[in-house]
Amino acid sequence: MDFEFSDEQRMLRDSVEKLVSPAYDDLGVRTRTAATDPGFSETQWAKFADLGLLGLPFSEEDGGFGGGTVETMIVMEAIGKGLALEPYLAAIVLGGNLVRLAANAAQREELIPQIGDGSMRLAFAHTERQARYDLTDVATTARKTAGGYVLEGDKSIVLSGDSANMLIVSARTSGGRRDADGITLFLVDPKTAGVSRRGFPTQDALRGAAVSLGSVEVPDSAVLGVVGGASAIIEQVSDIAIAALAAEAVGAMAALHALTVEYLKTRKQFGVPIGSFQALQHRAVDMFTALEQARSMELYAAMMATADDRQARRAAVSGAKVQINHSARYVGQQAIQLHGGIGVTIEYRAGHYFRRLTMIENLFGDVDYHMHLVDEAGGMLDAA
Amino acid sequence: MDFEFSDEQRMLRDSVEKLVSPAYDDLGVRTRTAATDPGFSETQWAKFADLGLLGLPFSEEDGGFGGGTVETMIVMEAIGKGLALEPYLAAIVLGGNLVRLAANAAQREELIPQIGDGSMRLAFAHTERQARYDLTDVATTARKTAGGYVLEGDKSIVLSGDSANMLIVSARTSGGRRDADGITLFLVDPKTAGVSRRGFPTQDALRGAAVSLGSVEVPDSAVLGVVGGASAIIEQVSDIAIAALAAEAVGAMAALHALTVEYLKTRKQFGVPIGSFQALQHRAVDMFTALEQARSMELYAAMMATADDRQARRAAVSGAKVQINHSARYVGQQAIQLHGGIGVTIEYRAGHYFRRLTMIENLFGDVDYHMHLVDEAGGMLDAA
Amino acid sequence: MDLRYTAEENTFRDELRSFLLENIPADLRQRISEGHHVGREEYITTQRILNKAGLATPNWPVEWGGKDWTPMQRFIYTEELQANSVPEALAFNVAMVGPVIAAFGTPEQKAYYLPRAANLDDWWCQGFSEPGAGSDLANLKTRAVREGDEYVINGQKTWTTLAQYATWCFVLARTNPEARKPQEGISFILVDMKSPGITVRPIQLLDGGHEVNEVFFDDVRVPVANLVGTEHRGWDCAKFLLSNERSSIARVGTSKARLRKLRELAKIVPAGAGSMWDDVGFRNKVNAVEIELKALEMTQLRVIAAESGGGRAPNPASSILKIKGSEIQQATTELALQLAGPHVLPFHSPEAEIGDGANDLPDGFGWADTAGPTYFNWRKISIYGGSNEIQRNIIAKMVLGL
Amino acid sequence: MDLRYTAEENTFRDELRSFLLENIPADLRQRISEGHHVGREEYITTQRILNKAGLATPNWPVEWGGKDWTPMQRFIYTEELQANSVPEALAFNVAMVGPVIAAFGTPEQKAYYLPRAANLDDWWCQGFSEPGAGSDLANLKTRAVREGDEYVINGQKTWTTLAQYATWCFVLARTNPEARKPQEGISFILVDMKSPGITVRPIQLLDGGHEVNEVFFDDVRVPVANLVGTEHRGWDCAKFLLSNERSSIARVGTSKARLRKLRELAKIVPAGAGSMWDDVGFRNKVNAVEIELKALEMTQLRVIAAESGGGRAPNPASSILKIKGSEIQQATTELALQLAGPHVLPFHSPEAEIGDGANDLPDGFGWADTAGPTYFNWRKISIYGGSNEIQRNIIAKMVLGL
Repeated sequence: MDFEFSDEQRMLRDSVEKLVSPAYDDLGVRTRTAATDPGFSETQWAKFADLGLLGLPFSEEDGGFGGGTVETMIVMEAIGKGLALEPYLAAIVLGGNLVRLAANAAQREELIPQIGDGSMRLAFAHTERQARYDLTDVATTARKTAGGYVLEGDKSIVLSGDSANMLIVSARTSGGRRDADGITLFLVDPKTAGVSRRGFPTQDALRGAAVSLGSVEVPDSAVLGVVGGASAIIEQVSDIAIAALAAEAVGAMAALHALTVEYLKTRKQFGVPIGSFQALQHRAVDMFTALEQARSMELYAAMMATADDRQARRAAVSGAKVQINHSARYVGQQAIQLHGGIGVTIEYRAGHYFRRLTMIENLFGDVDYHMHLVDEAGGMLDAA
Repeated sequence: MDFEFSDEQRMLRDSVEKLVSPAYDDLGVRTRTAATDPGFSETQWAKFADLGLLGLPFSEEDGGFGGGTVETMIVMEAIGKGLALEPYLAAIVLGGNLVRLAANAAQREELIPQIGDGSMRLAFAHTERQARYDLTDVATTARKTAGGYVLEGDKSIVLSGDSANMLIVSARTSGGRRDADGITLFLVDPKTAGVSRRGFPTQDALRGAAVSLGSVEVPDSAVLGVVGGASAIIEQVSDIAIAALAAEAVGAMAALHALTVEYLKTRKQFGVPIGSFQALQHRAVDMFTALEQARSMELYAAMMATADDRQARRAAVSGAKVQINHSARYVGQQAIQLHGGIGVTIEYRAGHYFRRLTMIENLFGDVDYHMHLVDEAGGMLDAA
Repeated sequence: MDLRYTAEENTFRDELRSFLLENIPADLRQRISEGHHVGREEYITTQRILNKAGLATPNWPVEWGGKDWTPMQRFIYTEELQANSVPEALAFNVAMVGPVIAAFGTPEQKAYYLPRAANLDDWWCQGFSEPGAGSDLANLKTRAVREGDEYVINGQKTWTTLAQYATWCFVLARTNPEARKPQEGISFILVDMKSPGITVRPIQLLDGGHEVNEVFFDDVRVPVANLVGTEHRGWDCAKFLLSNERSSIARVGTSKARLRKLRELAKIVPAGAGSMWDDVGFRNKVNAVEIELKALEMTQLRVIAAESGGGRAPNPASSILKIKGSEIQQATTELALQLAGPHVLPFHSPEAEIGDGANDLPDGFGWADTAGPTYFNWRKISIYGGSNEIQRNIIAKMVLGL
Repeated sequence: MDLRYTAEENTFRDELRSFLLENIPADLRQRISEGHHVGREEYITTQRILNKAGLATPNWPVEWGGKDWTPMQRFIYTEELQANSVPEALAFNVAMVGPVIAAFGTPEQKAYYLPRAANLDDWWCQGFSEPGAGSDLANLKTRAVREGDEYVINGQKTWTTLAQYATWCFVLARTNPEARKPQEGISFILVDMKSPGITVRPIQLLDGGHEVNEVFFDDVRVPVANLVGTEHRGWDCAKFLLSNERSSIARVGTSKARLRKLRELAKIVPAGAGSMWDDVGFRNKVNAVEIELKALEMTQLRVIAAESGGGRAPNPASSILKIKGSEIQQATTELALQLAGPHVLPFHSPEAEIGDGANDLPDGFGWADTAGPTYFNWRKISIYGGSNEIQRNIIAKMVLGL
């Protein structure tokens, strides 16, 4: 067992942190950037490309970085710490891995260079209103026509979907609304006739979109992967995304905890720093414990997110999300509480971490959802 | 709305406390009394009788005290505070109320005087191994014969059943193991042929017994109440018992909390009383809050335990038991923790309260069981 | 001991409830029940309806439009407003400055300010908190220097709620810097918000809403006639004001209304083949909060009974009410957060009108816009008015003697 | 970074496990797995089997029968013992006095005491804690006065675990009352429990068990040859000893074994029409503890990796391991308490043999008589060895710099 980063990983961490940390250090810059389309910095995105981060998941043969879950963890921790606005989760972790796992040679050859240089930003149009967190609950339909398909349906929450210039849409080519079989992925240019998007800011100052598909015609070549066989890939990519979110959450929690401890040391009451009050000290310690427990499960999720043993992977990734959610809630709430008044204003950094952590809790499954999956997988004792 | 005790109730409280508080003030006395049969003080029991406490639930026409749930609450709070060993819950709260609600005129005339003067000590032989907390899960059978019944079965946990000289046994005269209908109550003298008892001490230094009924023949006159119709009465008496246990728990928690606060004031570390440490202060405050919330539900349970509206009664009494259990666990665990080493020894009073509170949690339904009943009753919002 | 409401109390509640349901616009109550902020117009509409019926200021002296109610009646009144999602009369007018003027004001001040405060013709804000000072009023920095028949006020206040709507502000300012004790030498002064030299800067909260402000006083001139009570003795007014701020501190009615709403919503939020309400795990969470709330309601009633000269109240229990009340209110926001699921994400301004929410689609997710913002915003409940940590310190000292 | 066990580590684990399952009596492991106290004979049997195989003292220097294991191997060793309900070698012998003698003892002391300690021919107990002093060794009261070639020891020790079985005691006593600093002038002395003047008084714990004692020293004469290390420098031995007491502090293996047992039992405990395991609410509670435990296991491994010169460990994380480890162990006792339901009530002595429990009936409630006692007894886990409050103080100071 080896917890050490390789030299390459250490270099990756350093360069990513050098890129991401300063970018939104100034909350004013972050707020202005978030408020103007596309809601993040395209210059910054170009720098992600220059560092090769946009090609991270792809194999070197395909012109990628050949990175795995540990490399993704390194990038996402920095993004969490830096409150980055760039759509790395949507475009690369989700979009990139869907392409990596589902695309055929021709598609890889066409797409990966554009993804890697930043010119193509993917978004995954999957979640529907009735689906909640159920990955196989897809009501959107794809009707076969001569030479193609017609897509009909609504996707309610498409992360970074407002500015993406290529959508990966899940739709049903067969089966009933909640069947695992019969789901197919399609590459859909948002400019295609019948696609309408309504973008929205999210509670954490990122972006999303609701996408409606009204008789959208796509050619057979738009199919990504096996017709009707997408659900295993969707679950795999969702697990990779959960591991990535775990890392982002740990990055955010670590920064938020440090901010809180710093505040406890500097803020005075009755003439002494409030950090001298034992009740607040112990709260800060419990936050630290929650953070370290989360960090342990972040590593565990990174190790298991692509494991072959499906049941072990299920228990591990779902168990990690449960721990991350518990820690994120505790650390977030206590950070605000210990900051007092300034904690609840948007003019201070703590609240921004708190809002992001809260949204992470509600992405790719909440505690109850993943507790159910852990139960189905038979608990954690036999997980590797 | 009126939270005031009447003058009679105030007098009752004062006389009960005067009787109960000093009795087991000395832990040595308590331990010795608990270790020698019958496991409590018969002299003390006689004094209970002299005060009329043993006739508390019975109407004045029947020669009783005409007391209700509030009077029972007053007695049980004192018992909880005083760590009393006397079988008031088993003999009077359970046994007495079963007689009050189920017995016919002739039985009342025969039994109540003996119960009131202490010569007859009842125990309720109901719980069976498979039943857990389900009041209608009764496998013990009563087969009708000419002029009587033959009882067959095992009762696993009979509170104070080792020394009782009259048992009230629930048995099935019809229906399946978990049916509400078909349960009948019988008065059974433990000396009857076929009745065997194995007494045991309980974790909290009280007593219980496992009772086996092997072809026990009883006459028709042994039937208490309507044949096959006991379950409503059993549920009613169980609710009265829960309200009584809530009061005992509050009495115990109040004493335990006082003991803990006292310890915090006197025990010194690093030259100062440990009660000067804020983290411990706040813990003591949270114990106090838990105690007061429990006290509120104790009162609520006393008010609702005999309410006519069955659904409102169900939600109220079950909700109260949930709160009592949560508070008992928190107050108990924290009291031990704040006492440190001395808290885990049997030579100190705190541990005895802790053990009793823990057993109360597991009597007449735990948190999950009552959460289920609250859910069935539709929650607490519409409860009076 | 009889813990049931008396027939009179029940009649009182029923009459009040039917008045509210008949007279307060349903769409307004609907918006509040869905967790939207109470807007300026909504405050004004509601309070004027209540005032017209003589129900806006029950806590005031009868001669000034108050009611001679028992503490129990007052509790029922507040709980009914909350439980029916009716905005309470503006606290700064009714719970704060009104009682102070009625108790300490001159006949002229009473005659002029009280009717206008009752009818929300004047909108008051509270000029107490200052940067750094927190809730510790004693080391107040804002100065009011007497010049002839005017005070000249300089300083800064913060966390001033709804100052953007306020036409008047009651200010605590230091009039005698040489006073022996820090809380001496403070005066309670009424300031017209239109006075030159006043600047209001919004402070945006986590939900993106504009609810509190910084208020800057730069050589603001106020007639001495606006002094309430004795000069340098403003501390008495402040203490009196803060002591009034308790009866509805637990906000039992508000939590009841929110839990009712959550039950409704859970039945229309799709989950798997059915709705979230089919999930016993979620129902258990709702029920668990309801049990805590019932216990808190009884604790609140015990306190009220004690105030009415009755029995067995914890003392000072209002700190318990504050702690438990805030925990329960916050728990209801966590339940809403879970209910919304991924649809908690879309953000739109809490000031926006209903119907324009990104989430506001026919299939019943309109309410989901408020789940996140309310969760964020309500973190303040365990912070303001003396944080729960301060409350624990108070109980440790006052009740447990630690 | 590769967080999987290496092939070598897996082989090591497998060989160890099969050794334990083949050589440690099954009925003994069964008793432990059902939560019964480890009895004197069980300690001796197990330790001698381990010692025969050279597995009792891996933490000792190789020349004295230790193993040159990596921190990871030591972790696997401890976890396997715990996970298979094998009593660990007596800590007082193996983790405490042994290493001290090996490090500070004379050649004669090593040659005589170490083999006997390894084989549990001598049973050691720890004479550190004193009434009032708590874990604060510095203000130790027990005196050892030098008279010729003897020390005369007077004083009282408390919380002395299993002193009733002990043949020897390692005592910290004050040999120089005039020392400048309180922790100076203390000596580490080996005392034969058969010496005249020693009285052992049992302290009964909440579970009714006899596990700790008070030990009184009344003019107890001990040869100066029994001094370990330098006179007056016993503090060095004590610090060294306490620093060894960490690697298995989280007791991950113990909690794993208990959770496995709980899963088994839940399937045979009747509830309604089926078993407790049919209740998803109960399963969720078990799963929730397992998740916390998995996180703790990873945290423990990170610490070990850091000790082996690796990566990203919280520091000093052992306080986290103590806090979380105790919370999880105690959580497993609460689950057992719930599982037992009303059948938790019957009490019989924890020293009693299996089969004679009031609860011990054919239908599988035999285990239930340990549910209450273990719940009571294990409250100590968050108290001894530095309470969780002390651990939080340590982290606040050492890690957070507060």
